[in-house]
Amino acid sequence: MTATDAKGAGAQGRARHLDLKVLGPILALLALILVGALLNANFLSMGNITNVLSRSAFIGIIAVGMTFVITAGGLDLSVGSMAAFIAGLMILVMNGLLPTMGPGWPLVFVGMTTALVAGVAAGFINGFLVTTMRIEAFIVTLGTMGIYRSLVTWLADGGTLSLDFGMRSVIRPIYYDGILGISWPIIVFALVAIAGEVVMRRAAFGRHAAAIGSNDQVARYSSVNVNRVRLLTFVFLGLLVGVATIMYVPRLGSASSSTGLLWELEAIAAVIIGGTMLKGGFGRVWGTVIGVLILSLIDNILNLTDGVSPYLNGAIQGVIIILAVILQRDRKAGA
Amino acid sequence: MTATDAKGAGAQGRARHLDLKVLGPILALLALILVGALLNANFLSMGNITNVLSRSAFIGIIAVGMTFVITAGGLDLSVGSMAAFIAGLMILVMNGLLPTMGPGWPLVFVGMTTALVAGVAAGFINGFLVTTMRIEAFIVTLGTMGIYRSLVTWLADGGTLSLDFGMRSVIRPIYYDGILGISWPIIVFALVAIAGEVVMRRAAFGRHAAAIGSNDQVARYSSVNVNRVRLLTFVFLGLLVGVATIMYVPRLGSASSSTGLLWELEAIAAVIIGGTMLKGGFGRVWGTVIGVLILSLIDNILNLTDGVSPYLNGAIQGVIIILAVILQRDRKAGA
Amino acid sequence: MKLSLRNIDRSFGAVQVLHDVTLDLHPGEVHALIGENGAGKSTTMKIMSGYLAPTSGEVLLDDRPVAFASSEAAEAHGVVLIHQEFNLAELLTVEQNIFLGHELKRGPFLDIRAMRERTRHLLDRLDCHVAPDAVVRDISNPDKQMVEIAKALSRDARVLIMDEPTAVLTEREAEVLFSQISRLRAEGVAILFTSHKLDEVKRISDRVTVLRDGHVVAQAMTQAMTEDEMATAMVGRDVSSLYPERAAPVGGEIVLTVEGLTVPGHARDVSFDLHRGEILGIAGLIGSGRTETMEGLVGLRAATGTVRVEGRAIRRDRPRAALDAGIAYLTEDRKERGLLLDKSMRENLTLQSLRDFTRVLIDEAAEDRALDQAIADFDIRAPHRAVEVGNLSGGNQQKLLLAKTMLADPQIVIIDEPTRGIDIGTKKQIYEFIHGLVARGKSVIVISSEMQEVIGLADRVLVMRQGRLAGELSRPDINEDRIVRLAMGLDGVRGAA
Amino acid sequence: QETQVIGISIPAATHGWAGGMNYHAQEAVDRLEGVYPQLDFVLATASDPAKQVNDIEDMLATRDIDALVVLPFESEPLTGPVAAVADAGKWVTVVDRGLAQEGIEDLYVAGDNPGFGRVAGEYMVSAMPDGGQIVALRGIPTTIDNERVEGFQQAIEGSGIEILGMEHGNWNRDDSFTVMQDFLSKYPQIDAVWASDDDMAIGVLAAIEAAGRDDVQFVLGGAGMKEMIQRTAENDPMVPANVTYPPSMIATAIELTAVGLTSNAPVSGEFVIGSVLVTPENAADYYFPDSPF
Ligand SMILES: Nc1ncnc2c1ncn2[C@@H]1O[C@H](COP(=O)(O)OP(=O)(O)OP(=O)(O)O)[C@@H](O)[C@H]1O
Ligand SMILES: Nc1ncnc2c1ncn2[C@@H]1O[C@H](COP(=O)(O)OP(=O)(O)OP(=O)(O)O)[C@@H](O)[C@H]1O
Ligand SMILES: O[C@@H]1[C@H](O)[C@H](O)CO[C@H]1O
Ligand SMILES: [Mg+2]
Ligand SMILES: [Mg+2]
Repeated sequence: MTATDAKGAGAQGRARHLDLKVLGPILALLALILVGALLNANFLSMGNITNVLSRSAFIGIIAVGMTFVITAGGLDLSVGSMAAFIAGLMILVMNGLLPTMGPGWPLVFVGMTTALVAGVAAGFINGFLVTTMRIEAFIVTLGTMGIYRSLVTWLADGGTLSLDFGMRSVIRPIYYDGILGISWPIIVFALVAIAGEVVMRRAAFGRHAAAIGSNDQVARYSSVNVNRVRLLTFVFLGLLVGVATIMYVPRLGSASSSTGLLWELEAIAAVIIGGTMLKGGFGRVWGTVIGVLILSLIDNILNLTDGVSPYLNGAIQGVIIILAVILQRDRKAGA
Repeated sequence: MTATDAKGAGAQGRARHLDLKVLGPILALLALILVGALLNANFLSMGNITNVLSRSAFIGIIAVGMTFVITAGGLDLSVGSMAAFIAGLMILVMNGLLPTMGPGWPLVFVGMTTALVAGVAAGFINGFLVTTMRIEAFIVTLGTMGIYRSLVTWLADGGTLSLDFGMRSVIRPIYYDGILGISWPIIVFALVAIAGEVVMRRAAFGRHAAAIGSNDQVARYSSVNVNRVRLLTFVFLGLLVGVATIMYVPRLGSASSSTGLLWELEAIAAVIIGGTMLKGGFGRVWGTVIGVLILSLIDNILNLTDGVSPYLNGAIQGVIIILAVILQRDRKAGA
Repeated sequence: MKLSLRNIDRSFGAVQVLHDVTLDLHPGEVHALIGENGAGKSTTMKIMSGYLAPTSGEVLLDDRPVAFASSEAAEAHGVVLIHQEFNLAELLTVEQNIFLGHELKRGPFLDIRAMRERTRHLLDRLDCHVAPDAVVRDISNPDKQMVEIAKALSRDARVLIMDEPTAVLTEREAEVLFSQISRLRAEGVAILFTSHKLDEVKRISDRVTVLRDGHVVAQAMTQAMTEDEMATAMVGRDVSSLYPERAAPVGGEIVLTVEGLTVPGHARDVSFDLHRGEILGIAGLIGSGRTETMEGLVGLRAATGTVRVEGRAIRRDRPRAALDAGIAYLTEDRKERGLLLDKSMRENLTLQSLRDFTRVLIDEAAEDRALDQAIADFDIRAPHRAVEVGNLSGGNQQKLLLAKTMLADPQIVIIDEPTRGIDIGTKKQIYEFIHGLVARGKSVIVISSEMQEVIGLADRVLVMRQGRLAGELSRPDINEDRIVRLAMGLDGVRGAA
Repeated sequence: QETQVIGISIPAATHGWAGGMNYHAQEAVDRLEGVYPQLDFVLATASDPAKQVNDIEDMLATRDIDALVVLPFESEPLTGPVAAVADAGKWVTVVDRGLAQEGIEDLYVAGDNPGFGRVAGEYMVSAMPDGGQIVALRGIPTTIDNERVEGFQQAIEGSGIEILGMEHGNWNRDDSFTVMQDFLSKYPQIDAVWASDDDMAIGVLAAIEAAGRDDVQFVLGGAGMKEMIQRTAENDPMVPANVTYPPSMIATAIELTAVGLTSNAPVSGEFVIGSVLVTPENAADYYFPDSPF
């Protein structure tokens, strides 16, 4: 076979190869939507769709950041408790300044800034420990997960930190309102996802992250500043946790030690269901978005139906997650 | 230079390199023991030592199995809920047969067999999905984690499954008694750890697991049955979860949906603190044992000390975990 | 731009691998660095290009001392190294790899179209036809090498250093590379390369430096040295007759029968026999399916057809089946499929035959004895016994891989590219070793892209073309012309496809 | 007559008491479906407050509920979303933990957490008139736990009872076993234990028994798990009393809501299920052998 005819075969093989990997998560999502529509007439109602999309936004925004961290060969278990901690901090700061600043947008703005700065700082700490101190990301973020969870419990004195009621009505629209009938969380999630997709595919940063995940030695030899890129993936993730928290606080107006519980697992699962490789080297932001939607829909659909013992919800979720990934796995024989 | 004159130099170079990696976890453990002894006079009492070691046994036995799974490039998030499920099953089987078999060692034996068989089966399912079905271990075991947790809740009808009181006094000695003043959990943990260490270093299985984690292609080209070895790591882990459950049930005679919560994270953390590489290719069972002891001691010391808000326990744990790993990280420059 | 080394020493731990190396690269000149496996060639090149720091001595750029802090720093000065082992991110595409760290941008975004075009242009220059968006993991080794070269070319090197660039290339592809080297030389680039193929050295270099055990033992204009003189300078003794004489005749007994072997996508309907004591050569162009056929034969790839060893059909669905039947396969890809680079020599050596070292537990003393034996038999040169195999020189890795395969004591050995990256002295040892095997009644299949190797070794040659057997040649007919004609489809001896 | 839908949103069965509460909710649904053919029930369990809010949103958007029975995971985060249900004109019944704003719900079936702590404290004082040294185990860090502990501390103030140490046993048997083992190592003399929950009491009792310590005179749990009530009834000296916090309050709430929807009986208002001290004398009244808790 000459070089030329080999090329044809190669390209073809690749296209066929891509199909399944690309279609897999989409098919899983469509199957879920079909099941939902069959089970309940209201499933496709505007109200339900808005609900599902809005509440997906927290995990969704975080999962976009997680996609970069994982693509670059990292992992972050701390995002859930980081969100809780940032939410607590944001509430404390707003409550603290309420007497002086009064309820209103300036104070909201201060709260937002607090969340973003805290997110960046927390991401920086994770990234610093992983890169400069060269500690396994799993351990670093397992450690910080415990630390943030513990700090928020301590800030709340074991109970709940709640935003002053005067402030709640001011901040509520951030979650519940929107433009053209589309709520802010959906808009922000969409913007973050689009920006993430563009950065992953069309910016040097995305490429560098993938290169580092694929082979950090090669990346280093190709003049990629490996530590900086890796650190930045954690910082961006922290920033996005801050953004997600800004959406979260208006929704519930409080934070406690159970805020953001297990978000890390959900975000990581969404990333992997979406086709990003857990060991790094290849990431797909749009896939992550589909993964997030799949996970939210599973919950939503379980709420649409009777007849299953609620004790078994977790089992059904587990089965669907595994099935969704079976759908997209590589069909090639082990060879 | 010739191979021969290189010999001496090599041994030397290696020893120096090993030092930090080997001493790291040991130093961390010694530091903790010192702190404990200084903080509380009872820390080194026989009673306290027995307590800490006995209750380390569950996680410890599981972590030994986890060491093999991780060494071969896998991961198992399901062990905690698997333990809960197996404990529930074991109790149901023993309660069910009590009227026919009566309380006594034959029934205990049936219970033990149930636990071991269920463990092997559960491990096999994980391993099968990871190897034959080629699904990412993280996803498979995230799925089965939800499934087992859900199943035990369902078996217990949301509540607690309790071993019949008649049986409890028969089975109690498995946790509380022992020989020569050493309790059974400690003895079993020690035996499992020694066997694990020997298998890891001196049996073909351990070598093969490390080879697969290092580069599974190379292992395959070296006639290693990659799927079988990988599957077996999961099966052994399942078996050890069964063993751990056999120790666990006699302690309180019950199982519920909160049994084994977060054991997976603790086991994985112990493995990594012990120096096994999360990405596979190198595993160290004795390190895992030290990791388990470090984690148990942190809890113990926090309980024995005053002055720290208990809300902050998680934060202190997190800091110590990170510090323990800093101690043993590779000093070599990143390059 | 002139790049020089002055009195360079370099040690790894207690082991010194370079002693007082001095060397000048002149603009517009091709300089060859040759030496035995482990002589220190790669180490020298890494020091010149900022990947390693010397223990002592100086690197000079246009006679001014420079201390490259890193490869980036060297690259910023126009000094580019193409590594001996591939240095590509396997999961990225060809284009992404070529521009990694130097992406072209339009505003904040990548100019993907421009990068794709330039990639195609660079690869066209190298007569390489992989698609820019092909994932590197999926392309062939020779294509990977071409991508590495394209990547180096894209960096506008003033000093281009190439560590065994032709080891995985066929002669035709090597020719393409040489024409590029000539072009660069004409543009005033200073070039350093290594090769164990001394005919290449003779043909394209202007100047040679010979390293032995980390010392420069000869430095001369190329035309002043013959290939034999180079070999002698490298090895320290005469290595004229590379291929040994056939000692014993080929036996009549058939030990291996292959019938209708088909490897989907790679090979169709391959049938042949192998005799006891025979060396069977398999020739063909790269991509003709030789590797895949043999991988199918031993069960490493899904395949159909029957394979009989001494009349008994072997299963191919279990990893050990072929080995248990007495067939061992030595892969051409030592880095990805052959060796565990982060493990020691001992663990690598016994990985395939661990069973023979195990009763209940592994007998580590026996393993150590086996390693001693392998080091002696294959002349493996390692800085120390516990070295990570990834830190062995390329050639010594190859020797270890051979030793590992032989440890299983197979009756039939299939060796894919046996001497890739092996120095000329060791090559001879390996050929002698292969002859020793057949003399002891074993049978050997040798796949090689080096025509001379097939011709020099084989009793019989099968030529593959486009996944099928294109023909078979026996002793008096084995020559370059016949092989090439079959491989290119110009002859139809046995009705090729 | 048109079918009406009652949505029930409760925390998942993550520990003994919650498991009992889940059981009673299920059981009430099964029973009432037979009694009221015109009623449909939708039951959802949540593992955290955010998930509970999702469940409530889903009930409103897709299940057309006419009434909501909610046992809030936490008061604060659920206040807004439950208020939204009330604003949509639905009947709202709140159980156990109140909402952070008053006047949202139509019916409040309340557990009394400060009272729970107070009753426990008063019992301690009466059982140890001369004072003594105790250790206390706390639940999962939550407002409920804070209220109980405060109630307890106020009740023992000035009584000569000293709390040597307090740690979180998280309403979990295993955690409490560990904590109690370490308390026993740390304090040579412990007169009694306030375990504050029967799951925790079980862990504590096991630790004491294993240590063979006879200085601990008794362990006071709480919430009325059937095994513990039975031991009290049988005059077990280590389990002389209990404080109720019946998980069946959810069933009461569901039933009252069903009555409210289907009849004109006045069921709105507040319905406090006080915490009662259980002693061997009245234990039989609080023993429900069929409950899982
Ligand atoms: N990082 C390292 N650590 C220890 N030893 C090393 C390291 N790198 C190289 N060496 C040793 O230095 C010596 C010289 O190796 P080098 O790779 O330069 O040889 P080479 O001439 O390129 O050989 P080949 O022809 O086989 O590629 C070898 O003995 C090798 O094992
Ligand atoms: N269609 C193709 N697309 C991509 N890669 C291919 C294709 N066909 C073959 N290859 C790769 O090209 C390389 C060489 O092909 P193959 O093994 O079939 O030929 P060979 O005769 O053994 O050549 P070599 O001497 O390089 O081993 C292999 O690594 C193979 O995976
Ligand atoms: O949820 C809590 C706990 O389960 C405790 O055990 C009893 O009170 C409930 O409100
Ligand atoms: Mg080299
Ligand atoms: Mg080949």
